[in-house]
Amino acid sequence: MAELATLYRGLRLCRRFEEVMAEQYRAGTVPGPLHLALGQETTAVGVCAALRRTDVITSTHRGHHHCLAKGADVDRMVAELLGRRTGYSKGRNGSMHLADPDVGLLGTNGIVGGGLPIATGAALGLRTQGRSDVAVCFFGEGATSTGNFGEALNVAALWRLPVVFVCEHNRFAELTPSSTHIAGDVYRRAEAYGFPGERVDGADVRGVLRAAEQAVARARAGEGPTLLEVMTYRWSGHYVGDAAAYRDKAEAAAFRDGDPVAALRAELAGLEADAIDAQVEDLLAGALERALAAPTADPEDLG
Amino acid sequence: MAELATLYRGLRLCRRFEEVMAEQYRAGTVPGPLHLALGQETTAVGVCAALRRTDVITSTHRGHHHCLAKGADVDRMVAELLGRRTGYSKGRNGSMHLADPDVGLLGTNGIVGGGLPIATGAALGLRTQGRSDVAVCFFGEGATSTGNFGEALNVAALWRLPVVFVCEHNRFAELTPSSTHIAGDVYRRAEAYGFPGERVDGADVRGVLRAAEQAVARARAGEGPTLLEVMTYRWSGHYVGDAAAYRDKAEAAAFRDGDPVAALRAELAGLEADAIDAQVEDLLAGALERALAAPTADPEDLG
Amino acid sequence: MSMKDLKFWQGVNQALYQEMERDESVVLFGEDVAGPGGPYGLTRNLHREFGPDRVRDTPISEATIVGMGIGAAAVGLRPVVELMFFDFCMLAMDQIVNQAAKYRYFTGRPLPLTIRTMSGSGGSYGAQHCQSFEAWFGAVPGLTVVMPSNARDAKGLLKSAIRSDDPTLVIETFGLLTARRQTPQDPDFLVRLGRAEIRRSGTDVTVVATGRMVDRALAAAEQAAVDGVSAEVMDLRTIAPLDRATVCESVVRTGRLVVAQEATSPFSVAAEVCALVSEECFDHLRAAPVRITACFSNVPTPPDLVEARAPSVADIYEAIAEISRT
Amino acid sequence: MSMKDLKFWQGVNQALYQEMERDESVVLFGEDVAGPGGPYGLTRNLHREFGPDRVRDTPISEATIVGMGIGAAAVGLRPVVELMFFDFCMLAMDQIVNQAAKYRYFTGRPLPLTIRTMSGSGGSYGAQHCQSFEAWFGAVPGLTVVMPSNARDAKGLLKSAIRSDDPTLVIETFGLLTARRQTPQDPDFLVRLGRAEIRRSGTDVTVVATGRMVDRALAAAEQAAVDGVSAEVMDLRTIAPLDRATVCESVVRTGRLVVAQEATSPFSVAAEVCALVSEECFDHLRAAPVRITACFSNVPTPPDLVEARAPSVADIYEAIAEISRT
Ligand SMILES: Cc1ncc(C[n+]2csc(CCOP(=O)(O)OP(=O)(O)O)c2C)c(N)n1
Ligand SMILES: Cc1ncc(C[n+]2csc(CCOP(=O)(O)OP(=O)(O)O)c2C)c(N)n1
Ligand SMILES: [Mg+2]
Ligand SMILES: [Mg+2]
Repeated sequence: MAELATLYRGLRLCRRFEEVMAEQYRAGTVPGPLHLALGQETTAVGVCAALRRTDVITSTHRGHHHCLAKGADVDRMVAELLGRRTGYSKGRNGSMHLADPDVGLLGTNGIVGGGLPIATGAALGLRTQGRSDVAVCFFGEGATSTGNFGEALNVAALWRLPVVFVCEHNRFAELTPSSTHIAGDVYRRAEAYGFPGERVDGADVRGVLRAAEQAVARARAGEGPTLLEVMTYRWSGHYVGDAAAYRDKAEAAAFRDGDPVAALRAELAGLEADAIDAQVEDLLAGALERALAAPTADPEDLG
Repeated sequence: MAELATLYRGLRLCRRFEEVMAEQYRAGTVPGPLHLALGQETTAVGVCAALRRTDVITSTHRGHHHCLAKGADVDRMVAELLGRRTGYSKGRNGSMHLADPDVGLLGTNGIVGGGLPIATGAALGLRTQGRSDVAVCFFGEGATSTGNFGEALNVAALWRLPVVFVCEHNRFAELTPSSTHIAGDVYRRAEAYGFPGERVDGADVRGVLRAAEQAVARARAGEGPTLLEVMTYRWSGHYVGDAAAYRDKAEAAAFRDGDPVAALRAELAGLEADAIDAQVEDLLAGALERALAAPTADPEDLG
Repeated sequence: MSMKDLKFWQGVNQALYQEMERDESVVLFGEDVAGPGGPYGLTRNLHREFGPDRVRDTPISEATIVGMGIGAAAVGLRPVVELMFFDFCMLAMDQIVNQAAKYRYFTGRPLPLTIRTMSGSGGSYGAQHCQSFEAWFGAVPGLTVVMPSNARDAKGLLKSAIRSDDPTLVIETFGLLTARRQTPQDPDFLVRLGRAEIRRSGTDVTVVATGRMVDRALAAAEQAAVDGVSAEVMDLRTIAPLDRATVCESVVRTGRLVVAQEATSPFSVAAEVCALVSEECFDHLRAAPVRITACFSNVPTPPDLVEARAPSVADIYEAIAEISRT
Repeated sequence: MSMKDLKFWQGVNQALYQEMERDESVVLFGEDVAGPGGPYGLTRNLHREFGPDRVRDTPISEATIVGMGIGAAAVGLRPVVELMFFDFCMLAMDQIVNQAAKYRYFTGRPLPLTIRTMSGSGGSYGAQHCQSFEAWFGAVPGLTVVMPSNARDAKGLLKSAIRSDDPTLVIETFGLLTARRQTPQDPDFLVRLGRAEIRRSGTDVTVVATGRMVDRALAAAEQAAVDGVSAEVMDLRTIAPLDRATVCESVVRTGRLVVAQEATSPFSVAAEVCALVSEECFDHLRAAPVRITACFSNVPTPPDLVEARAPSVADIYEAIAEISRT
């Protein structure tokens, strides 16, 4: 199992990356919308800690943490979000269209549920080529009501594909609670297709990692898909700027108090934690400085 | 519970209607394709015996039996299949686009799974208008792999809609067996959405009727949807003209031997059965004669 | 009749309010339209006013949102369903094109279904949230497609769509949500489906515009007037069925056609208008028709790139000036 | 090089066979394509030859069929996926347009994905199985769209599509499956994407045709020749990107344009061709361009109604004769 320090560093990077980008957004330097995963970092970090570089993932509109955890380049991510030519997509596309196939990141996605068939197909492609790599599909609980969800689970089960479906259940889909979107329990949908589904506590990154390791092991062993429903909570609004007046303040506060990142930090020796924090700050500060110095996206690059 | 004679008459009409139309097809008088439900009559007749005229159904590309069981006009059906101007759609559309809203038949459908959201919406509309009527959605097991299936089950469950999902599991989807299409068990998919799903033996029309009555009662009482998986067998090929070489001859023969229509007939007094048979023959002979005498579809009617 | 200066979104909101008040068979459902009042406020207060049975938040199930509208309409309601962005129509194409559009053809019955969606750039949401393929639906027998360019028409066309007995797709434009226009308050004010509007009359060139390009075409026409060029500006308003008569009548008078749209050029509404005019007004044309459109690329995210890609007032002005020289 | 007289479906089958033999990263999946060899035999024997890992029968999940093609292509395969009928593309529009078409734009990487489907009437399958909306996809940046009209091109274009590093939609035509043409057997025979073919040269009028209308246009041209009218017949072959150069070069020579297609007229490929020519060849046009298309209605089921709705040789011949008089 990955070390504590590695997990903490991963969580801290996701957390600070988004806090820093949110500041930038408020400062007016981010041209597109930002959907933050503050409070949900454990899903990305725990799951990706069970993966290797050659495994692939599909992400969502709320995917910075997935990208970072899978090893995307911080400089190019920051630059893309700031609309700079040095970004992953020359600054043309921003947060909802980040991709880095070299690290197995097939892309964030502006279409809810859009990645479900793609991850399933990636799993098929990996297997057909005799690779032992696996595909992980991250999606929100809102995506479980899309047609793609049922289609993908069915095919993945029929063909015993090496794919792990990770539902990041953060209690909201845009401006409405999960109760508007989900009948029954998400994790139980897997049973109906004859493969295991498990609900995991998103407050415990190691629990997420353990569940992911089992699911990934099954996939690599040719035993087929697994559905993980990670219970978490969306700390911020749907996007930066959404005050989220529609949600219960006390509930939100309670979740903030149970901050999984702080909890893990507390387990580390203070000095080590400080060192990691400092390293993360440097990384982000440098990335930000370089991005702000870079040229903005150029109409030349329209494509 | 509907009487034996009524059920038998219904089954006999479906059976003979399709046999007669198949003959017509071979005789070259049917301009479009025909998908027969020979051997599956109990699903339509059993379920529709639990319905009233003001309840609505959606049907499929293989829907003659649904139409007949819901009370569609035999003359207009025969005429439509023969491409005559006296048909339901002026002979323009044929078997895959039969509709008669006056008897609650919203239509057969050329799109697999196309009726799932429509029946769900009909249920919503009926409930919103304070009607105690229900909607029944007929579909084949192949449709359970469409995106519409999961979407419709989820919404129907969330809103506790008065809809009964009837999966007519006839072991084939076009030219491939169900094993190509279904992971797990169809009826168990309902549990995952928190409503009851039941597998029913299609050989026993009264068993189908009983299950339908329960499901319809739940729906009328505002208790929400039910999924019925009726296990049956497609006697003929996918369409008239498909020799169905891909399937096991012995299996097919076994199912034909266990003919549910003959079984029910055997329970009737011979005379009564003969009378019903004769009545059905007259009905079809008359419809056929009138249709063949009617003008064929007119380009004037293109729409 | 009393008028009010409304924003586009307010026109939509008033239309929904008035029609729901007028006819209890009108219901509304879509993602975030009820409690939240719509992601951009277009359905504000309707849930409070008309209650949970008539205004519903749906799960993220676009095909089923439209399909439920079909089923509900088939049994007697007059549903208005919302697909948040045009791009999401792509998840419901089967229900829109294979089912809704053909319902009357198959059954001989009306299908009073209104599908609202929003297209176009202006939101900096990028390539999967800002597409403009309204031409797709114009090609489908059985569908009426409208694309209002201002608050007044947004209100009047939506009200007509809701009262229509056939499926109507109402394409709102993101970039116009806060644009204002004087709008009649009379509950029976309607804008007739199928009619283009001449927003400015002129004699030298006809500028046919849609959605966000209408105001730009008007501004360009004012500039051209300074040079002594008289440009007629027509807002197509209804994409299908196209108001062929009004388009041709104008071009026959002016002899010149410029079409301005936010969509890209190939296989677009502008293509149909140019084709129509070249067929019907050939002998009256003094110059080749011109399409002023977004460049053929995906919609980017940064606003300056979005603007660089879309037609500007200057682009339209230059096209008017250029064509008038010939 | 050796030639064979092949039916359209055989051309498709040969292309698949040859490319799968040539490159083991080519895989095929879709409904009934493996065991059954395709509902109409187009994929016959491929499952037996190349095995279950490379040729798969899928469930009825159109969006996922395309999406799996995207994912598989993204990790190194060269998938060919089949959507049985064009009408069923409507269940996969999001994956085709929002995902596949934009993959290179988002990632900077190739996406060697071929999507095969079948459009057009001829099968008496009615309004949900015979639609022709190829123009929809022509409007989408990032997609290549081809529409072969014969066995030779069906083979050569499909082979080129499979070797292409970008998503390509291959629209086969139901009504042509058994039509024959001499077809090269050389495994490296390709028909280049993006090139129209002049099937018959002429000087008085250019007839641009697609799919099923190409043979009819050729027959009509022969009739016109009897009257002394010399018609050039061009098979567009690729819908997007349109071969603007070949179209315009021809029309500049002939001064007259007739476009014949099986699709209906509004917002169609014919609209784009007419618009293009009216913009680019205006000074050379001697007569108004003409669209010969199916009448604007749903596709019926009875063959005689299907034929009554679609353009006939006579319709095209009359258009040629008529336009040549002006
Ligand atoms: C197909 C589609 N429908 C609607 C939307 C608009 N939308 C964007 S995010 C979102 C909510 C998604 O909720 P969830 O899947 O739980 O993800 P989360 O935002 O919570 O991470 C919606 C409806 C979309 N992007 N795509
Ligand atoms: C969306 C869609 N995909 C594919 C088809 C082609 N098709 C027609 S029937 C059929 C099989 C349907 O199987 P099932 O749902 O079991 O119904 P059955 O034919 O057995 O009654 C298929 C794939 C279609 N009509 N619609
Ligand atoms: Mg969520
Ligand atoms: Mg079946």
